[in-house]
Amino acid sequence: MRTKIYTLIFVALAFLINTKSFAQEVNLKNYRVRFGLSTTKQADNSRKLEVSYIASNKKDRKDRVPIYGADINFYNVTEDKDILLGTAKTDKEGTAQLIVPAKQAYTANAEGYINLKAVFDGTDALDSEEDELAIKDVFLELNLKEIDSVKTVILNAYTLDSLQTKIPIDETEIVFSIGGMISNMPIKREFVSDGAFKFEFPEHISGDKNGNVDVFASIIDNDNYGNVIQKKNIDWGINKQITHETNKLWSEAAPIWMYVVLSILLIGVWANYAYSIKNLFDIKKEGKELELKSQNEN
Amino acid sequence: MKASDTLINDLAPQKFGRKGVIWTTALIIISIAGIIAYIDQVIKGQVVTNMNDYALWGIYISNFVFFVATSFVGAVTVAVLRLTDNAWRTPIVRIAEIISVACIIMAGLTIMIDMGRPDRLMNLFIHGRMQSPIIWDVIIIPTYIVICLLLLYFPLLPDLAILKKHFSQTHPKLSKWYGKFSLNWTGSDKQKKIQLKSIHIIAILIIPAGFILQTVDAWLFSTLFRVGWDSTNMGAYFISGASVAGVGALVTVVYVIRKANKLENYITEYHFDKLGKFLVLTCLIYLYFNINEYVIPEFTSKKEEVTHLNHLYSGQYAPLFWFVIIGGLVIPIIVLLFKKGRKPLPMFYIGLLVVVGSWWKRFLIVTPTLLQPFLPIQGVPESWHHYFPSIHEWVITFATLAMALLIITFLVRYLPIIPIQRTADEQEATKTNKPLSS
Amino acid sequence: MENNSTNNRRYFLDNGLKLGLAAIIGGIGFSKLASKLYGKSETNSGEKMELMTTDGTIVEVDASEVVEVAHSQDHETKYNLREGMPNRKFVMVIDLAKCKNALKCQSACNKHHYITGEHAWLKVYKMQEEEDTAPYWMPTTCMHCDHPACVTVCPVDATFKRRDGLVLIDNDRCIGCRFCMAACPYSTRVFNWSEPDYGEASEVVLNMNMAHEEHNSIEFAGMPSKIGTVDKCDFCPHAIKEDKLPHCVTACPNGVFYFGDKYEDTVTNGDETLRLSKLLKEKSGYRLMEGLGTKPSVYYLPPVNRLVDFKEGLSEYRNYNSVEKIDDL
Amino acid sequence: MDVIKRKKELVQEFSPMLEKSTKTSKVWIAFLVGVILVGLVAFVIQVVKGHIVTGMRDNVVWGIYIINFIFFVCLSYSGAFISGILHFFKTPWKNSVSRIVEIITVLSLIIGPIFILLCIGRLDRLYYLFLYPRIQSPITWDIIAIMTDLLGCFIYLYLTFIPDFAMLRDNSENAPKWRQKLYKTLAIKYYDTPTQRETLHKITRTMSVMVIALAIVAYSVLAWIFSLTLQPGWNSSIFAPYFIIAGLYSGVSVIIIAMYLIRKFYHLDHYIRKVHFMGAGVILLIISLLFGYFTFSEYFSRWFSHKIEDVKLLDTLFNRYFWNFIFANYIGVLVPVVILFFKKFRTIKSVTFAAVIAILGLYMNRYLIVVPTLESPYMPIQDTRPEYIQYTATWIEWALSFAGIAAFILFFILIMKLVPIIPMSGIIDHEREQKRKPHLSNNH
Amino acid sequence: MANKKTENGSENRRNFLRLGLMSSVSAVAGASLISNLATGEEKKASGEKVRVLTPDGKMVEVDAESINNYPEAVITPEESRKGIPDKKFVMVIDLSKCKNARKCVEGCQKAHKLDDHQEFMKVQLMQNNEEGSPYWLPKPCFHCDEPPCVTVCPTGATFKRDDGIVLIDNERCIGCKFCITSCPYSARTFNWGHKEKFDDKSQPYSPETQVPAAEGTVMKCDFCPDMLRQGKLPYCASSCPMGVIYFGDKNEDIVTNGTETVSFSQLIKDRGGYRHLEHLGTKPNVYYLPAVNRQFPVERGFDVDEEILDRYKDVPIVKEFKEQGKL
Repeated sequence: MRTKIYTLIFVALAFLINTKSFAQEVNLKNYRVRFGLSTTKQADNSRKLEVSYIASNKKDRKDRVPIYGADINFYNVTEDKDILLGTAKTDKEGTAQLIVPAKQAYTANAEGYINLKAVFDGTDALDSEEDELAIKDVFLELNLKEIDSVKTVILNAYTLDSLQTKIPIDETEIVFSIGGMISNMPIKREFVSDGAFKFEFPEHISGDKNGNVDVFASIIDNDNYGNVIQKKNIDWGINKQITHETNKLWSEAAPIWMYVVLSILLIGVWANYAYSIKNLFDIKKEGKELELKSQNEN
Repeated sequence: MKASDTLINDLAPQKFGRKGVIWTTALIIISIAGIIAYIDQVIKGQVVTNMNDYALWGIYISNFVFFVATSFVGAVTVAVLRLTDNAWRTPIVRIAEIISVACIIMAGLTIMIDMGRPDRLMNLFIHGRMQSPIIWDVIIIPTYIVICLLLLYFPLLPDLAILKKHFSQTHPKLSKWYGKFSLNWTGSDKQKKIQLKSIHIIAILIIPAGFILQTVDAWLFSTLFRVGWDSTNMGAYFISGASVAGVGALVTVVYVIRKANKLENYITEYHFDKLGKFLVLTCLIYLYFNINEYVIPEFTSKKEEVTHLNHLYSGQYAPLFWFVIIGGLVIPIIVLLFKKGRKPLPMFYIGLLVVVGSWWKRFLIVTPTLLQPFLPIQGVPESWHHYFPSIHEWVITFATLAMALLIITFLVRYLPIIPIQRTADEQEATKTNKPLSS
Repeated sequence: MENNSTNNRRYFLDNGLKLGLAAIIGGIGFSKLASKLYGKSETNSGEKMELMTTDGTIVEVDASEVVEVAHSQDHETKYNLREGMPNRKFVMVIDLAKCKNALKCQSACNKHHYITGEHAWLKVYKMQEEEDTAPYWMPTTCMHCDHPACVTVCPVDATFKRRDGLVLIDNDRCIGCRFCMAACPYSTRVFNWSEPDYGEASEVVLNMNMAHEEHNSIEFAGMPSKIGTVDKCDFCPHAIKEDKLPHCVTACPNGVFYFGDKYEDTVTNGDETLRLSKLLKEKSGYRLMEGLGTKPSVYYLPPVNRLVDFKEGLSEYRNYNSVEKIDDL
Repeated sequence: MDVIKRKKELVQEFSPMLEKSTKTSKVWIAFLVGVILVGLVAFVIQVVKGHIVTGMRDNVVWGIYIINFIFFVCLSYSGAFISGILHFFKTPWKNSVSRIVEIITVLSLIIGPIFILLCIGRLDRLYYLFLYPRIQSPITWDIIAIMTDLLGCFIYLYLTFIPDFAMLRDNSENAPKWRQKLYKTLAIKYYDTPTQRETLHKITRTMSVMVIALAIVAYSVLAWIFSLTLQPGWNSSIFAPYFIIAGLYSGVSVIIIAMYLIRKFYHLDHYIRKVHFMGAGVILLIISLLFGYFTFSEYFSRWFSHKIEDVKLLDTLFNRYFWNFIFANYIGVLVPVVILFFKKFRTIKSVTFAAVIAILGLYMNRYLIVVPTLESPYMPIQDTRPEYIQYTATWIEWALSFAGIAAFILFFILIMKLVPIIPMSGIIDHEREQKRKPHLSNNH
Repeated sequence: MANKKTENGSENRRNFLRLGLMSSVSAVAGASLISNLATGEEKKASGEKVRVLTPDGKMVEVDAESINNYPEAVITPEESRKGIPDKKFVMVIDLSKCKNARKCVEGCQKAHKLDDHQEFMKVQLMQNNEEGSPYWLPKPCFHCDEPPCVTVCPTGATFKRDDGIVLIDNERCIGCKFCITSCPYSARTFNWGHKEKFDDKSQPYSPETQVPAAEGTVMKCDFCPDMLRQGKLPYCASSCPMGVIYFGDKNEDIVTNGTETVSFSQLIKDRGGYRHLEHLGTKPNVYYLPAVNRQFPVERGFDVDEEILDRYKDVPIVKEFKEQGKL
């Protein structure tokens, strides 16, 4: 039902937009186009490919126009051919995102780098754009353990070579953070060498109502690895009792005493009214009888 | 003439019986004990009390406020009843006046007990500062004492003259004193006119004086910042509270005197009925003020107010608080609303309950607030978090109460407790069916 | 504390007072003499001490004699004790970020004012406005309000406000009604419930009495304390007059207290001297219970980016510590 | 029978008042209707354009509508209070004033709440008050109190009218048909039999007690609307008793003015006598003293303890509202006190004058309670638009206010056309009493 | 290095990425956005326009709503009365960073379609006492835990949700204005007259957006629950260039101003956080960090419209500045 209505609205609006929106002739020479590819390996091992496609005015730095609705093709570049991973359109912020599932196999080059490429084919007005990225596939192993009753965060980070042997990564900044609703809170930043790092989990970290916390380990915008995120959920937070107050002056239900006082007052008063009115009817009744009597007498 | 003879015989002061003597002696003993305790306090300092830097005012001040409140009965009954010309007041007014005198005198004395340096009393007059509410108190209390005394004295004149005559044979010495105090009262029209005019003026004066007295007393508290005191309501609150305390005390004393002096013919159940209605009215008004005083801060729930009120409602003062509200106000109201409750004996108990409730009410006004300062109580002995009066304080307080009773007893012993002249006039008037002019 | 700061601390007012006090006291030398005297007399007596006389020779005299000399040169009449020092307005700034409840201020204050009994004049509160805000230590002195509620209600003018900002008590006039205590929202006043117990330390009492004779008792608040009268922090006018800082300021190891003159716009904690207005502006100074309209002369700097952790103070924190008797000082 | 004859006499005496309309009264009624029409126009404008046409803005969100509301409602409560007391204590001179008081009570209780409706932004959603009631809100209490009180006052007023209706029914053979019919219905077959009289008397008495109690509760609830907020000038535990006294002050004053006007225009010198004015004068004196006391307490303690918010409020009062303050709290109290205190000054005219001053002063006092407080909130008002900083009522608000007053007077006149302003049954009762206890007569 | 960097300041992008990565929820929300766009469903119009460049090289202004879609459309009134489960929102305002840039006010006004003068967020110039330093105080609604406004509402039009947010349902408000008088923080405004935008019903009304407003009802800051449901910061917080406003969940104990994310309790502790007018017992959910070691002199804040400047003319320090010629 709802979707129907929305479609209706949409149709109506599409019409409106068509009439209202107007095309503006712009000299694209004044604009420098920025086309950038980035990638993030997410906690479920899927990989997010993201292109940001924005035109910015050469003179007025504040004038940035995102390119909307451009088709971007994402490829895995191998020595012989480019394997198409998928296509996405840019949104109103000029970004196109493609989530490549975890099971996708990439072809890496001899050094273990995966070459990724995003391509915009170009139109009459816009030139074609292309951006390439070479990253290594990193595996972050995040372990949360209590060692001698000390809550410890253990991280192992490695890449795999062609023989599937683990090669620990070196001198890479890894950020550990706690999951938050709006944004994650960093608790540790460390340059990891030899692919392993462990530290004591800080005290006084609040969790959700069951005390569960999301612990994140991430590599951010690394030249070799791109972005990598790993997360684990554990009940190391402070178990908070979330109570909701009821029967306060401001809550929906009033304090009990208020109901009691009000009812007593009202019942008392209205009972008296009823009593008075009842008596009025008694008076009327008597008067009627009197009238009847006098009529009879007459 | 015969009627007036019995009247005089009935109403003239009489010697105490054995009970009276025991009563007086007991009061004297308690008073002396109190004086001894006080001397000890002066020597050792107020360290003998349980007051401390937080509970810096204790039952001395509560007691003072109680006395001031009770003394208000003079203003209330005397002036209001006199000015509205209520017929039933005659046998009651003088007792009320006596209570007023006794209480206001004792109020003046008790406040000195609370002074850390009673030896510097004169500083109040040498260095007095008009800005301070205490100076207002210092001014108004003596004024009120004088007005109360005058209000007691002026209507006494004809009675004193009668007594002079009455005792001229049996107790010539006493008669001489009565004569001196009666100021050669002959009952001439000119004298009567002067007397009536004076009474009228004093009766009008005592109303504002009483109001100011209570208000100033209230301002001792409400001009300060403290939570629970800093309330615009305080003046009216104290006035209504004072009426309750005063009328309660009046009921009690009237009952005792009626019993002791066998005045059943003069103070009848009719009077008790009226007094009961009066008391219930004052109680209702006071209850109303109480509701306002507590509900509004409860509802707006400012931070400090909430802590303070929680102390009263459910904290350490809860039993006392509910006793004062329920025992001192609600129960009297319920009992007195019924005709049966306005019979002398139940009235006596209710009066007593009201007086006790009023006394503790003053305690609740003073102490919990002091123990709830803005900055937390820290770094002081554990005992400073609470306050309960020491033996010294109790003995001295009881002594002041005993002294007040002693003054009443003394006045009852030597003064006609029911105005003789006026009663006679009234009896005359009802006989001839003529309205009586005040 | 560091020696090099002693001078600084003692003569913090030098610059400001040059015209005023130098003339009053009659030369810096004498002020030195007086201050030294004072410094000595509280710790020991009957001891010989070196002094420089006005003609420049050094003599060794008994301490008690010196007091006599000082007494003969009474300089306290040079300003009206109830009016205050001319053209001054004393203020204190307390930096809550620095306080760790070392309580040195309190003990120094107790010592110099011969405070006995249960309630010290200077208190350090453990404060926490509400559950979610941080706890902190808050030293409180008398606030020396510009709208002093205590002074308003005093019936005999025993407590009074001077033009230099100080609120003092004349304990020869106080009648002990304790109205001022009830009026003070900062609970800063104490009452002498009994005769102050100075113990066996007759020397102390002797010194105190001498000091009392030397100075007007108003200036030496509570010296000696009198039964049945009210005492409170007095900003140490006896010290200020001699170019010294109040005792709490000098005693504090963390420099929590800044003291100074508002007209001069400088405050110092002994180590550093700062512009008052700038300090308040930068550190967002505030006053306690501003809403009451008492206009205190004591400013607080919020406990921001604290030097010492709150917890460190907990070791010193007792629910109750009786003020040490004079004997123990 | 004697009584029946007397009844006839009385009806004859009062019937010209009911039936005849003089030219002046017609002009007067036309004028009042005109004022009400202007008010209606203003109302329509306000409904169409929204509250933007009033002088109220985000800081002063309550203006003279609320003040009128308090004023009328307080007037009504005090009417209820006074008439309850008159009945309950069987006051001797209740006859002359009780009906005036009762009419004032009901009328002002009808007109008062209209003003609160004017102040409500979404009149169309008024029924939400019953759809989603929250009994924690003082406004809900107030609605309950006003409705209960309104019904109670109606019943009570009706009870006191019944015997008169009966009398009019029995003795208005010459009156137009509709009148006869109206009286017949309204008299609900009351024939003044002893049992009927007894029953009526009993319920009137209980209702009078109820009305007193209700008035006090309703007053308090009204005052609590203000004192239960945190605003510096309002959050005061004295407000409820203060409102009671203020209400009585306005009530007694309006009664005096009404007495004066009715006496003048209907030539009722015989019933509304000087002694009534003197009595009312003394009562007004006592109330004005009490009112002065409460006003003083209210402002004095604020001034003495000089809390910052209170000082801000007092500054506003003593600067911007200086003359208003002087008028409201000095002239409005002291002039009546001075006039009424000395016996010499107490004439009918001067008592009425005092009452007029009292009314004006009291209205200003209400204004000073509501507006300056809203103009000095806790957070400073930092705005550049003058109308957001200071409140000035617009012509719309004034037009509606005057329309309210006009409606009050108009309805008063109309009711007086229906029933005699002096309760005839009261006169009969009084005469009956007199016969029984002749000696009491010389008092009144 | 095989990977190629685009020229545009890598720093910028880094930050952007950092934030993106730091946010777990927004990724999901972003995904849903994409899908919405792709299907082209559920589109509504509003007055707001966004300028984009189409692949055929045309600069097009399109309606923001047609390419953007908030999930609040599916928030039922019951849900909007209950709030987001197990959350307790707090705001922390760092007074030492505020320079009266008024971006928070503008952002808020734009999002809630307010008039120029109707401000949910006000920036006030405060000075606690004559000696006290003046400071800029951004003042939203405090969303008190003991809200006096909610207590006095006769119809339950304003209510407190379990997540701490105090909202107004303008479909239930009868406009009695009692809540305005009972609010000690002057946080509420009233729609005095009729405005055209009230008639724009293209977006269904929700108490969570307060759009479209209605004549004769009360409005106030709402902590932008529509944004919170998407895991985004309220508009004031996200539009502040100085990072003055931190926002977050007290149960999580995490607050963020968009660029840094910190522990709420630690922040309050380190920086001496306090609440305004604590003694009134209203228990606000907005905390302030005192203006200690402030980043900008207070004078910087006078760099605004003459008209806005005029608001503060009664503050003593402004008079002083004027005398000194600083203004």
